[in-house]
Amino acid sequence: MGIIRVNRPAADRNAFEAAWGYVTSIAKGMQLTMKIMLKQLLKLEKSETLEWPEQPATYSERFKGKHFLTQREDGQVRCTACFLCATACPAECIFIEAGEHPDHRIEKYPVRFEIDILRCVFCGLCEEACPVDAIRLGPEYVMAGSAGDKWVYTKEYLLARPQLQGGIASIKVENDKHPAINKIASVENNKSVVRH
Amino acid sequence: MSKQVSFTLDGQEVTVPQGWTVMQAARQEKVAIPHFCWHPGLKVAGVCRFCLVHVEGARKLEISCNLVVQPGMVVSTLRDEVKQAHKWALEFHLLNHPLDCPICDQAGECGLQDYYMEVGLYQSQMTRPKVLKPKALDVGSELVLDTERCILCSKCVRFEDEVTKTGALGIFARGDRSIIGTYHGQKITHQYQENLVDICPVGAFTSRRFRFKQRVWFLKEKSSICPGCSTGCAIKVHGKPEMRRYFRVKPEEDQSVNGHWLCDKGRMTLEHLNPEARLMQAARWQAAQQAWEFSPQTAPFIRELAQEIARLAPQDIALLVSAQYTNEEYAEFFDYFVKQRGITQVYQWREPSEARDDFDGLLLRGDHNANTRGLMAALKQVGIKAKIGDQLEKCVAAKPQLVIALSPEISFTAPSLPEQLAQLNSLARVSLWTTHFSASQWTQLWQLLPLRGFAEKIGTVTNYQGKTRVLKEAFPPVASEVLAISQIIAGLHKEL
Amino acid sequence: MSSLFSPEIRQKIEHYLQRYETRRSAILPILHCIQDEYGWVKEEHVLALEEHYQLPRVQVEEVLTFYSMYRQQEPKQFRLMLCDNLVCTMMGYKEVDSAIRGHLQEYQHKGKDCPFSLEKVPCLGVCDGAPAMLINKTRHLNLDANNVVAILKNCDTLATGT
Amino acid sequence: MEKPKIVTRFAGLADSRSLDTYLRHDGYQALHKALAMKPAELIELVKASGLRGRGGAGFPTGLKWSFVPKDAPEKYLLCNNDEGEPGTFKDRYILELSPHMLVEGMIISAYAIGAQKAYIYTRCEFYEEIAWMEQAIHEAYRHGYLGANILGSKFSFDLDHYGGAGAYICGEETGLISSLEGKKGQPKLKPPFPALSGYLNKPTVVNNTETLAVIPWIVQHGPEKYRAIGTEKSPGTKLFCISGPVKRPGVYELPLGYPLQKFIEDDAGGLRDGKTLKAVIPGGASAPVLTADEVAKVTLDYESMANAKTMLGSGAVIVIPEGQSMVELLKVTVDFFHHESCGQCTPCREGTGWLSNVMHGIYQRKAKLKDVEKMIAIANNMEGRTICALSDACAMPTRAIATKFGDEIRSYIQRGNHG
Repeated sequence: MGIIRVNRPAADRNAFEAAWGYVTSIAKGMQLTMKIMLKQLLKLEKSETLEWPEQPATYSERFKGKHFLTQREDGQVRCTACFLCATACPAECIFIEAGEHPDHRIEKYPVRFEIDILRCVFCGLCEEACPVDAIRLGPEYVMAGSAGDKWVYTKEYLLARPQLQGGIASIKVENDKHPAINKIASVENNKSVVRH
Repeated sequence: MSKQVSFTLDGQEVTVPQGWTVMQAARQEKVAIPHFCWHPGLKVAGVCRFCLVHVEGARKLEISCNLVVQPGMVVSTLRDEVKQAHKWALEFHLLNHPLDCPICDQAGECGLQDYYMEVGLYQSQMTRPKVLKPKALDVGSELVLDTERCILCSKCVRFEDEVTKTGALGIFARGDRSIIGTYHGQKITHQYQENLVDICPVGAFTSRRFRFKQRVWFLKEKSSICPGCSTGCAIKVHGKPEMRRYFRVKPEEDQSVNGHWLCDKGRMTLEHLNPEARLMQAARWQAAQQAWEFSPQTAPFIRELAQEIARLAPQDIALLVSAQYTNEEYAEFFDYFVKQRGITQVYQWREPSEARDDFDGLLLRGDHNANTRGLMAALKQVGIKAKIGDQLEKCVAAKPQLVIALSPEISFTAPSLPEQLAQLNSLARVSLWTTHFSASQWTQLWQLLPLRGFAEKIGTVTNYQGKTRVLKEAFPPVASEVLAISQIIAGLHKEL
Repeated sequence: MSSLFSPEIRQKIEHYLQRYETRRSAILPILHCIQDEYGWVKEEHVLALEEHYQLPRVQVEEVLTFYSMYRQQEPKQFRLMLCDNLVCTMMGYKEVDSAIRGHLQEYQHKGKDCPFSLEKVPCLGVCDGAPAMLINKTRHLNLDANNVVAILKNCDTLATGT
Repeated sequence: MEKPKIVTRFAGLADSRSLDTYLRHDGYQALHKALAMKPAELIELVKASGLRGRGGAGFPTGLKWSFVPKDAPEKYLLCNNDEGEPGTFKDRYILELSPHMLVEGMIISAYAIGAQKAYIYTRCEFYEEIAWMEQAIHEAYRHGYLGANILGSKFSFDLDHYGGAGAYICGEETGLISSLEGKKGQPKLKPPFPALSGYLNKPTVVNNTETLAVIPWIVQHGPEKYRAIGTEKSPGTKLFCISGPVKRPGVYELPLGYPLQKFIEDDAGGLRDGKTLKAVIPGGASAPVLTADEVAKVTLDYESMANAKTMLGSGAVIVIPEGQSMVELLKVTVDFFHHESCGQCTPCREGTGWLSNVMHGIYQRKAKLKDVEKMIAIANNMEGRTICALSDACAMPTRAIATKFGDEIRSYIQRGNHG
């Protein structure tokens, strides 16, 4: 480590020369702005601006938005209440209460599964930690609301959201491993992951 | 003094009593030799074949749990061949072990997991299906048995045979079809069931009480002394302070008292620590509404009590004391009330029906008060002669104007507590200092002051042997209004 | 005393309990004796042994499930114990096995009650006469696909005869 | 080579099992002689004869006896007649020939070690043989060879029979002891060895039937005469069982050091139906296999077998003809040990199951080529890691077949992969 000495820029020769430089630069910039504005006004070029919320926005497939819980084929929650997401969560926003499942083969399931979304930092570590692919971060990004709204998402809300309108395949086939683990996961399965 | 033997363990000269095994020596020297079937409180079985060590001159690796130290022996646990053997021994154990970790309560304190991180082979060799066995069997009031997770270390069978001598467990069939269990799923009924959970190195036995309640890695543990009876077993209380909840009680090794074990009753003391059973705020009885009035402020209650003490002559005040508090608490309590305030009426508060000399042959004693001897010593200290026995009726009969009472902490030790409290109702003013509270059973007492539970204080108790033992560590109290006896007395000091 | 065991069995059990140094040693012979009498060992037998002879049920059950000669299911009249070990395999166990299976299947086709139960057992210690089979307590040696069927048919006539 | 008859001297006699026949052929003469000796002298005599245990391990018998503490009040002698090693049927043959030979041997041995009680532990599948043996014991009691003050001496001794119930592991000496105690036949942890703490934690000697049956002959004819037979380190004769597709399978008494090739070709008459020799398992299922080339070089004694990295074991010679699939044989072997593992020690319980699993995969041609190496790795890590030798007994033949016939197994797998 050391100090790098940089020469001071030479002082402008005179005020006029400096002012000229500024003015021409601004003019050059404005020229480009005007050109694009005119092109788009005359519909010669497509505008990148979306008229959100009337127009829907598209995000990358890997976008980490609002959480949802996947389901078994019979509609029950896949989550086995192993607490690994709660353990991994840096914001400590996941609360789980485990219980004995009436079905002998399932044994353990979450009686309560709650996410305090105001604390969530959308890091996606819960999704990474899950051994049974039960929690995922979905494509929903609109989470604005008012103080009176519920900011703790319950298991029921996370499990089946009518507003997703079936847009997300949150039902997972039993014993279907994550594609990265099980390369035989079909294209069909991959397609159904995220759709807007 | 028995004869000593010296040998070399991993290059260190180690001296141990004659007849010790290498495993015992390694445990003393804190050299970790992986093992499943060895337990210091049980006979050697030598079946897990995990604790292999290299002995110079031996033809093959030896298991350290059955290897008696010979003078001059050179033992190594660090050689590559030993490490390789450990890796494979673990691999054999994992072969038919189900991948239940997400739903297994043992996860986080599981021998297989821990050793896998330490000595795992890290490349799965297994491609074939596992042997399937019955799961989630009900084998006792405190136990759930998963035979698939069992690694057949036989510790539980030996516990049943050697410690409780009930012989209820067996290993049936043979080879990798071997199944641990009771005869045709019969229930284990003794008082020491949860020890099976403790000694199980995997999640084959899990505790019904703790089942699915919490993952173990969230729990903090603090050393304490069991308040369930006069044996005073060393325990560890496991709780989650940020949740203000306690989840389980486990025994701590103490060869002079409880060895490695703890009875199920002792584990039930936990129920008296959690908020549902606790008095969280000071309360007074509102006769008009026939209801308790709780208050977040304890200071006014202490002030009222102080005023009463000041108003009354010492002979109109009585102390009613149960034998479940620490020596330090008694010292402070009696020092203030007897020595400083001159109160001479001191009564013991005990269970009238207790069979004090009962003993189940292992740990649990009929005297359900953890500190009977400590209380008697404290009374003697302040010059009060007393014989052990319940004096509540005598206290009521004396009709004092004010009774300051230290309630029993653990309710299973005092089954007649509601009736005893009802007797106190006839008295004018009772200031009951208590950890727990039952809205349905308690009425009409003048004031209730909330005390800290046994896991929330440090101090000493004296058990039936006269051994004074330490409650070493304390959790923060479940509520900020819950006070130590010393805090209440300090409050009284300030007022008077 | 329990009426479960006949007086002869009770006498034998008492005899075995006295015969060895410990009562526990009697478990194996007693189970043999019960099995000889009833064909198999039922749960009630194990419980009766605990109740009347103080042989702990867990110990008895451990022995019962460990040793392969004890049966815990209702047996057929003829218990075929066919050796499937090294020498028998080399000497034609497979043909014998399929011949037996073929014969047993005939019962199914005819809808008749099959008096045989087939088990594979480890070496019977008669490898000079491989392939070998034990039918109940009788040893049959040098089997092949033909003579085994003859033996089974012989058993058949015995079965229908009684 | 001369073939002295020690155990087989009763072969071919009419009514050979009866006491009369036995007495006519010098029966119970050795007992008279032995009772006149001191027990310590008897142990020295057996030591001098160089007799080695015939059960499989070949441990010197006299040495084993000398480990028993002399002053212990209660001692036991157990006869291991739980013959279960695939390929072995010599002990059954002894009972078939003359059970009195065993009874006399046991009385002498019990006298030598000072045991008052002995058991003959027999596998329960030997129904007929058990009856013959019980008959012999009964006769011996009636004629005063067993019971109180045998032949007028101060020595009293009881002999009883105990039947197994179908577990190969009970042929292991401590497994046998567990079984005799009415437990599961699980071998016990050693140390303590049975000579110090065996049956009911009392000093116990467990000997094989054949070992005990030759004791009378040794006592009667003297150790020198026995030593003269066989080789320097493996003296005496031994019963060998030959099975497989040979012309005359059966039990043969041969002096130790007898050439294996000669045994197969001359005594057993060679292979039948014009088959050629592919391999030989020289000592029961747990012995590593010998290829046809190796067979020519070895002789039937403990040292020669050890040099060829196999073992004499119980003397069960299993002849494997050309055309026999080694994959099938290995599958059968591994399945057998999987079925018979007592389930006590983890490496054996899981290892045998694992090998069996892998082997079934290979047999069904659903395996990868590297599974052969995996089997060798599993076998290596099972061996020498358990209480008893069952795990070794499974590992050794597996490794031998997987190494010596690795190419055959690999091509078997490959043929499957290509349909």
